[in-house]
Amino acid sequence: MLKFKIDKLNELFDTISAETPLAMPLEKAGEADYGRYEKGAKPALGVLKTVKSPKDLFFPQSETLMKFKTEGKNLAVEAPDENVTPFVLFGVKACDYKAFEVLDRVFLADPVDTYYQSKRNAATIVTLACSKPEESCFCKVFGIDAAAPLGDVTTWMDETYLYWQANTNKGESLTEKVRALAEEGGEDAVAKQQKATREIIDKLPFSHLDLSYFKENGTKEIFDRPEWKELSEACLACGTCTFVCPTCQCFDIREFRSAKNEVIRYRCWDSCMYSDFTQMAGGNNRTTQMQRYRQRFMHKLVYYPENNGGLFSCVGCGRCVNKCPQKLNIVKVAKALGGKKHD
Amino acid sequence: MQSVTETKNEFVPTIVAFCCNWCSYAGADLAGSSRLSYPANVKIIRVPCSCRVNPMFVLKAFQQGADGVILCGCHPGDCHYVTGNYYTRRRMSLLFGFLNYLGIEKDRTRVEWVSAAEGAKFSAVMNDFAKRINELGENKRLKDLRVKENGHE
Amino acid sequence: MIKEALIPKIGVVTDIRRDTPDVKTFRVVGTDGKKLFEHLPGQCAMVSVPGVGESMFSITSSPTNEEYMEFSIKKCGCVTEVIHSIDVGQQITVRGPYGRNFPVEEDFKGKDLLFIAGGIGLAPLRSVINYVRHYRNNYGKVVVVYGARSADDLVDIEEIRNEWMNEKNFEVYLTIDRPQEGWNGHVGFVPAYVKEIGLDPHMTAILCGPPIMIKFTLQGLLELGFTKTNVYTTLELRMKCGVGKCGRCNVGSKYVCKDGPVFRMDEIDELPDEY
Amino acid sequence: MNKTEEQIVKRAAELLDNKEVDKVIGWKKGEFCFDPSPAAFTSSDELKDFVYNDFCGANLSKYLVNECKSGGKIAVFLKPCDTYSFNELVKEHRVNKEKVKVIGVECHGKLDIEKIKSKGIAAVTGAEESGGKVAVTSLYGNAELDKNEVLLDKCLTCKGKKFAVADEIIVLNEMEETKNDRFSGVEALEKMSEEERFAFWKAELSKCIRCNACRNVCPACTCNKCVFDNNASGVATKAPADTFEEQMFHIIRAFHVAGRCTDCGECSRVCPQHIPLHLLNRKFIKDINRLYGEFQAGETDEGKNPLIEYRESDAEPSSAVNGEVRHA
Repeated sequence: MLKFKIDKLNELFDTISAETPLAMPLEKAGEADYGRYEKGAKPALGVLKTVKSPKDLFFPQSETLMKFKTEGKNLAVEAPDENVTPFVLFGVKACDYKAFEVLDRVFLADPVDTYYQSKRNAATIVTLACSKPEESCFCKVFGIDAAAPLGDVTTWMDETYLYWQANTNKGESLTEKVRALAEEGGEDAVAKQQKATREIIDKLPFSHLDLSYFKENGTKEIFDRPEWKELSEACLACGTCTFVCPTCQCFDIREFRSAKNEVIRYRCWDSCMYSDFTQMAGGNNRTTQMQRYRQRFMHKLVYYPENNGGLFSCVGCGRCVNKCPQKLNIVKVAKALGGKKHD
Repeated sequence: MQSVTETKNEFVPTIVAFCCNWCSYAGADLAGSSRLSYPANVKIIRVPCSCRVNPMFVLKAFQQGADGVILCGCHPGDCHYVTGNYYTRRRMSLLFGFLNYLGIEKDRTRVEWVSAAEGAKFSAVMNDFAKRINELGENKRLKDLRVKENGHE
Repeated sequence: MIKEALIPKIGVVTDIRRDTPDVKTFRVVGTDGKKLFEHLPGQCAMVSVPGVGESMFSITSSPTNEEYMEFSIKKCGCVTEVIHSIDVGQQITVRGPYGRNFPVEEDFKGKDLLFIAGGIGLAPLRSVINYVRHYRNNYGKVVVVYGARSADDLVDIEEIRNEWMNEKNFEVYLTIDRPQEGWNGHVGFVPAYVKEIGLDPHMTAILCGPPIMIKFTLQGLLELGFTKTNVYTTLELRMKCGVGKCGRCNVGSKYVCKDGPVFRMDEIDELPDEY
Repeated sequence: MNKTEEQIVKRAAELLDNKEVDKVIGWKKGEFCFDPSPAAFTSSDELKDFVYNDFCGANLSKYLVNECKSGGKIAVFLKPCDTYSFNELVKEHRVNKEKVKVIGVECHGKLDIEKIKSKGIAAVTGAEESGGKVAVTSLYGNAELDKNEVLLDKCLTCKGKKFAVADEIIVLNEMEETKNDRFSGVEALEKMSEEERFAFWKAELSKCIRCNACRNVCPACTCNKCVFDNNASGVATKAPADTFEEQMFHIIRAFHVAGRCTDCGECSRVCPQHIPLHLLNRKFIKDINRLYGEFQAGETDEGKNPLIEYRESDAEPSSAVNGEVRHA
């Protein structure tokens, strides 16, 4: 294990970013989000949760798929170049890292989404263990250990050091580039921090949330529960929960005329909470907010697991718990539906 | 640096002028038939009344690459629909003040009252506005980055 | 690979036929003059004239047609309006084929087949019917019940009259919703007509049409003794990617774009009621 | 249970039991004290989950737009600032006054849990206000914070404790007026150069994720179909493809509510990126006050708003934009 003095971190980031682009949590206009590190940027490693998850590094909120050139009645398609420069993604928390697995199962399933895949392959992921989880965290429910995240490199941070452990070949080669700045050691400090973190996690109010109801009952039984109406009543139909969610992956494909003879076809995040999500010329199969609200949680807790060997499409990051304007969230849903037996 | 200066010299702004059908559009016509010149890069969009201009039109024009937007209507009190331009006056006072508040140069937007008889005024206003926009240079702050340089052509 | 899946092929419209006041059938080939890709009956493709977006349409022509593909498109929204405005020679984008086809080589083989369609619902069935006609000896008796709002709204009526009606062991029943001058055929809604005809419940039924027609026709078929495992239909929901990733065409855990659009009625019963 | 909450629940139970109303709109207990959600209650049994505490910042008036579509009489609990939104909705015929019983409730400023957490306190389990201090309990230890430091932004610039409308009120403790200048933020920006202002808004607005929370929570945004959701409008957008789209969205949204915005501050409260959206709306309010005379939307439920009104003597845009002109 290696360790870097905290006051050497900027040097560490400068070293990495001198060779490969580096994405990490940065503070911008008062909020922390993943962004490209440049000299002078303000790293926000102390922030437990960035507003958005790092999913936009692989699945950007808006991404050009192709361009069309038109000339009279003729058309030509220009596909973008998919060679992505290798980059380092630093500071990913255990829950967000697990979310990549959830996304992989969608985007890397046949037919593979090469837009996603090329960025995914280009990344060397450095995770950062949590040391101060908060009340909205419930990653433990999904078997995630916030004190020991995976990734190409795992790091831990305390007041004096950043501890560094390479896990893969990609991680090793990144380590070689920064080794000169590091010292050896840190196992004891890491073990101590891990123990303290795990103790706190065990005490967190949502850490023992019981999701067995969603595994034991049939789709239709859960779908038809009368509680959905009450649960969704306060929902504003905004897309906050879906856009801050590390596992939400729905997208829309839209077009923009950028010149008289050019059309850009791009995809952008979409939200099942929006009224036009399933709107067709011929009708809409989800006309009420209750249906749309139900869709989101059914997808996370029932449909996705059905298609993916029981894996929930939630990693317990707690962003929706923090950010929902009206304080609705997946925990309230799980408790209301699974907390008591339906008669 | 030299190339920057060169492009600057070549800069021909695109100006969108929303003109009320009853006064200003006729004023533009009169300017034309009186052989009073106004810049060719002023693209006139005829509207039934200046109050037909939704703020969205102004933004759309900037998005698609306009460098300046000017609204021309009948003089207050002379509206074909009696009161339309009074509403325009309030709306555009607020909108243009707001755009400036967001950091958009305040001279990029303008409202002028031009009657059907004021061909000379139309020509003078357009020349003056075009000159000012030329000084301000390209609109970068409200343009959609996806729109091509030749987007307006 | 999705890049290949999302990046469309360029097709050329070589013929446009006006079927009804709001339905046109577009004949499409590749820029090399050949068919764009192979498909199976019931499969769909994403069609677009760039500028307003793509929409999923069923491929109306039979896979046995080796020269071109056809799409019968009803004008009802932004995308279809633009498609309706194009002329012959226009290049369009097509990608596909998507979805599960009708089991023409499996469950349908050797069976008597009953096709029930309403309005533009004939479009997806036409590819199956013509496939069945092409391999006529592999299938038993064929009955087609087809209804539309009026005589003018019957899609592909020429092919029906000139070709289908002349096939052996092939019965075609047409109906329109309201009486109309010059129409000597049956008048009435499809579900009622189905019951009147007196069909053999051992046939395999294939339904396509507006949801309300499907609902009542299915009821009628069950009353006649049909079993749900012998009834097939197609579902239609909003789609964007066509490959099960964009997350909007699901009914329960099934995606209409890849697990459908063809479903057997007993499979639909398993799904939450949200289609 | 605090005294005010007790009184509110008692009154709600009476109204439901007497069948004076069919539904009560209030707040429902969450997992903690700081995450209550708006909720409807139809029987007095359900009221065991009713909560009214320092974290009930949500403005409930917009829910009435939908609730009024179904039959029955509704009682709603509104804080002083929320009553302005209610009046505005009545004025615009979005809410039927006859169907609603407005019960004004006491408010001493609501707390912002995100601000509490931003003080470095994680794993908060409780927070209670008393005497200008907020006692916070957390798994990492307890802390005491100054109430003013953790108030919702909208409460820092409180419009006052007057109920613009109320059929009855439940106020047990006198509500102290807070002194503030709600336009100071706008003025600070006005003093900047164009470049500085553009840089400020670019940084703020580029955080926007187009979640539409600001629009959907806004009591003035009640269009059946928003132009930004309408594919046929040519401006329907879902993602910030580059900065222009957020600018367009926020400019149009602010303009559309200009003259109708009561400055309830919900837009800023719900923004997941903490964009100071109220500074957009307040610019319009400030300019309207300056050019056309003091106006508070929602003060009454009748009359014309400044943008559907005019005077022959109104300022010309050229001078209005320069900020020179004032309403005579």
